[in-house]
Amino acid sequence: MDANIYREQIIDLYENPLNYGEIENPDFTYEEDNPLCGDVIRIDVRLDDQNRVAEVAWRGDGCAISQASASLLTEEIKGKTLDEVKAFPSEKLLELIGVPLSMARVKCALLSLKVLKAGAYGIPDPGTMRTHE
Amino acid sequence: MDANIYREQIIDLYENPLNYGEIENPDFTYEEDNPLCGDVIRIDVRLDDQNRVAEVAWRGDGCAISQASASLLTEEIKGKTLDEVKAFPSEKLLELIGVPLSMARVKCALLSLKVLKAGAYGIPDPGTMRTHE
Amino acid sequence: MYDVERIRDDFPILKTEVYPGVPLVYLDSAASSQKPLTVIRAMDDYYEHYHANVHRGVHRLSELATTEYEAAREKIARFVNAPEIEQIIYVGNATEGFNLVAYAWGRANIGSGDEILLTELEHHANIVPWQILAEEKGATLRYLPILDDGTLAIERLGEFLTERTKLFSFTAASNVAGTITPVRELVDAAHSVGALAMVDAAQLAPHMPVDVQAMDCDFLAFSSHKMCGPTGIGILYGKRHLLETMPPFMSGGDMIRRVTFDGFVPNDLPWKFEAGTPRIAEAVGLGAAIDYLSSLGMDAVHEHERAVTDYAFEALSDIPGIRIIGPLGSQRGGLISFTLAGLHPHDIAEILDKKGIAIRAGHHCAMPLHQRLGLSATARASFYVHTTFEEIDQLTAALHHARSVFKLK
Amino acid sequence: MYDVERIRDDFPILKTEVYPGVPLVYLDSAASSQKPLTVIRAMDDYYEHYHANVHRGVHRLSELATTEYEAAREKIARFVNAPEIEQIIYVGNATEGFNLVAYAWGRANIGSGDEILLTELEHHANIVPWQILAEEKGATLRYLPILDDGTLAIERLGEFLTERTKLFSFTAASNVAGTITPVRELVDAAHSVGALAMVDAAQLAPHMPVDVQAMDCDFLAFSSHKMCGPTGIGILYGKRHLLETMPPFMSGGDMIRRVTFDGFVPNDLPWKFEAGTPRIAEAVGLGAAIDYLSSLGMDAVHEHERAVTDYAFEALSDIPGIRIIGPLGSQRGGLISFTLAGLHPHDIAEILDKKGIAIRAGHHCAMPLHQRLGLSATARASFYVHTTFEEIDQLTAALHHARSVFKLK
Ligand SMILES: Cc1ncc(COP(=O)(O)O)c(C=O)c1O
Ligand SMILES: Cc1ncc(COP(=O)(O)O)c(C=O)c1O
Repeated sequence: MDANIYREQIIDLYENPLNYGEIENPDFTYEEDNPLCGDVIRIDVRLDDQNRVAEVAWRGDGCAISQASASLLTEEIKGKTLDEVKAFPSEKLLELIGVPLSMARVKCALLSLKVLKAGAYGIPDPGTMRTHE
Repeated sequence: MDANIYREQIIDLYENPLNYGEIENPDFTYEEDNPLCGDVIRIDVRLDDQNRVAEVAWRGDGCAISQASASLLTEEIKGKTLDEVKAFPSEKLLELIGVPLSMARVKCALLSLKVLKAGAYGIPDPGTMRTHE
Repeated sequence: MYDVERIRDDFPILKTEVYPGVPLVYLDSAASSQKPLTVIRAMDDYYEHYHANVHRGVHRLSELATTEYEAAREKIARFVNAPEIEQIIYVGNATEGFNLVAYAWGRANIGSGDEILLTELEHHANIVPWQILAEEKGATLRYLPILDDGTLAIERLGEFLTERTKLFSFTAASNVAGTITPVRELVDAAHSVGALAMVDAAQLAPHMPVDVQAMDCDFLAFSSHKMCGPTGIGILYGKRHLLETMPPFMSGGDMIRRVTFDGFVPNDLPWKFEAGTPRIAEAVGLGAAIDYLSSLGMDAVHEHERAVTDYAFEALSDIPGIRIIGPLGSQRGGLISFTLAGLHPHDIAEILDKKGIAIRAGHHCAMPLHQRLGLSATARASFYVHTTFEEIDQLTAALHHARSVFKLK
Repeated sequence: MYDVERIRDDFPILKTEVYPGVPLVYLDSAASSQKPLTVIRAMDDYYEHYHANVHRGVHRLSELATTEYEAAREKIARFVNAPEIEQIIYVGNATEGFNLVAYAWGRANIGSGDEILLTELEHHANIVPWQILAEEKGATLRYLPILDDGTLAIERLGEFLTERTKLFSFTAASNVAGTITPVRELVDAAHSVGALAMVDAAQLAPHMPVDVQAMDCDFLAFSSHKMCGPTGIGILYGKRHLLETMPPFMSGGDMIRRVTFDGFVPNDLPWKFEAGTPRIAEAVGLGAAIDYLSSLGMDAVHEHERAVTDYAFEALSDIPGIRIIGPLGSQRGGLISFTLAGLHPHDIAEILDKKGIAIRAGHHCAMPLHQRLGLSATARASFYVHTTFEEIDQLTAALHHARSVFKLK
């Protein structure tokens, strides 16, 4: 059995992430970590006047899966409405990643979506979180 | 295997204990229970002017082994000096009982001796003990 | 059909000889039950094929161990009909369940002048943690009395439950009197004065269906080792809003989301209450025990024990000088505590042991109840899924024999 | 002679294939060690032949169970050279040992303005219980810094140990940096300002001889599951006068001498701290683990691990982009934590897993230490009695392979 979860695209995205950075005055922003491994992701979103994602950026620290997933997710939601973001299915993100994942790694893969939805639902910051960089 | 620990004498002593009762103004008195089973024994001792056991009495509640042991022990120490009482060997009491005992029952058998020695050494009453009768 | 002989084959220990030529008659399941082979093998399989620390591992063994550890939690949740899996907290034994609530909920919610109501039936596990809490906080403990038949004096509840009562903690099934209490009625009474209700299910969960939603209790605790599972693990169930607002009890690894030199953020339920490397093999074993009991069916288990207990009650009642503690029939779980005039419980247990019959003698960790009954000790025979009528006959014969050893007429 | 191949035969799991055709290379013993067959069989034997509740029973099985439960305590006392058997308290894991001391000793002895000294190396188990205690009591936590090589800044002890310090609690062996600390020197320093000293031996007891009298520590805690024993049990050692004057921690059955409706009298040591039905099978298993380790000899175990670790240190040092955490040589226990530039620890662990190699990635329950090191996660390979040089070669090769998957030059 080989490490086939690391297909080309994942490694490319890990090295050259999409939408990496910050937004000034975002409409919402949220950060969370996976407490069992220390992966952390922050997502900033700016909406247009129709409540569609006008701009999205993320920062974070973690494994190739969680970081590639953030690139893929942020790319995918551009132009989507807030309601579509709230309803974004986990399966869809796992499909975009497109490699078989174990239970522990599914959590890595879905961290970005968890963060995005928490922000979209307006959940307050849960603790004293902070990117370790 | 039969219940050969219940030889005649033990059962006789259980029914007709020796030295059962109380002494007014004893020189020392002590009471203790075996917390794991609830057996309890109190021993009162009066010494003569040569520090020998002049009078001894016991009360208690418990199994045939612990109660017979109290009869045998109190009978045995009459006339002994305080120092002899303090040094009374456990083996001697087990011999007097004269039947093979399991670990749990050895504790029953030696409860009376534990109480006697605590009294002889002048240990203060350890708690809020009281005979359940 | 409930085939007790087939069930006996599931328990390796029942083939043991206690002394050469003397087979085991195990009538001490209320103290701790024996284990079916499937439970023992489930733990062997864990240690031989997929042991690893859980939750924090990427590698395959850790993944497998985590899956099984959490799968057991799900089985337990289903077994007691918990609304959500996260409401099932692994603890060391039922006792730790009471301590967790006394420390984490009690210290934050009990104050001076408050009352905690218990009953005269309780096991030390459901007394001493509250005594410590009450002493620390200046609260008062009260005990709902029992009637002479060992049932609760329910009609006096109004005297004992007041607006000062913050918690009513009571047993669902007494380990001495055998009494099965009307849990839902007691829970409702507690709620009607604004108190929480905690249920001691240590003697219920092994023997009868448990439904925490039907009970509507706020907390409930039980032990694995009394229900075919391993030692070293027990369960605390709690209502979600309570568990969420309670501070942690034990702390360290696994129960945190984040730690800095300055402080920490607790983890989500249920892990918030599970500090350090958990009882992994024990959870796997308990999961297998739940599977085993479920395969028998808890209604069938209860029915079998009822039949055995009724039979034993009748047989023992005929022994001269016997005093049976607790109620008759449908209000009694599968155990009988008793005294015999002229024979101390310890001596009874000793004589029975030599015939291979394991019963318990003493206060069964319920000294206050014994005081209330005017006794320092009782003998107790307790029954389980594998108990036969023949074993009851052996018990009865051995008790007659014990009387003859002590020359009782 | 230390025959590692013969030793490997003692561990059934080492014959496991993690994936079809991929045998297990277990380099995660610091998280939890594997179990020799004798340990697994000792628990089977208990459950199949003499399981019963302990201490309170007259019957034969209870007698046997009690004997083995207490015999294990004696083995453990000898293993750590405790002066008296009663100083060995069974708890759920090392974490519970820290919680017991924080609750029972700490709440009675720590007040506002007092200081508790820890170190930057500590595991969450030796941080969070003190954070909760300090917060409750208005005390202050301080952390003895480390140097960049992961050793303690011993020369700065004078700044951190003051007459306000009531407790210095520190690890004997770090689970991340591998650092072995000079325990006796640290204990003496604590005592010189009148503070108590508690030792985290979770990573020491499995790997080296432990002598609590030579250490002169006041408390010491470790876990069974890291030293060939079962999950669900750990040990707290304490000096007798401390254990005797401390109030109980958990309460209920077994830890009492007497209970009335009005109060209770605690039992003698060690049972005063063991509430409810204990971890009986787990104690039996731990006793068997102690026998197993003693049969190998702890000096031989340590020497073997030293050789393996030195070999691994050298081999890993050659990998481009590697950063090894912690000191060299004699100050290091049998583990190596590291990072690889351009490869996240999780991805390393994942790639290695597919080759059957189990290592751990993450913060290893030492987030503050990782913050201090400027890292969010490390990869950790840890070694034990059964680790071979060939396994280290496989590790090294797999790390090179991981770099090539990520196209690192
Ligand atoms: C140094 C150290 N201390 C304490 C612990 C806590 O041990 P446990 O999780 O078994 O309570 C561990 C292991 O996780 C450790 O490595
Ligand atoms: C009614 C009752 N409650 C609580 C307990 C405590 O259980 P454990 O000793 O497993 O914590 C027991 C058993 O000993 C019991 O019978």
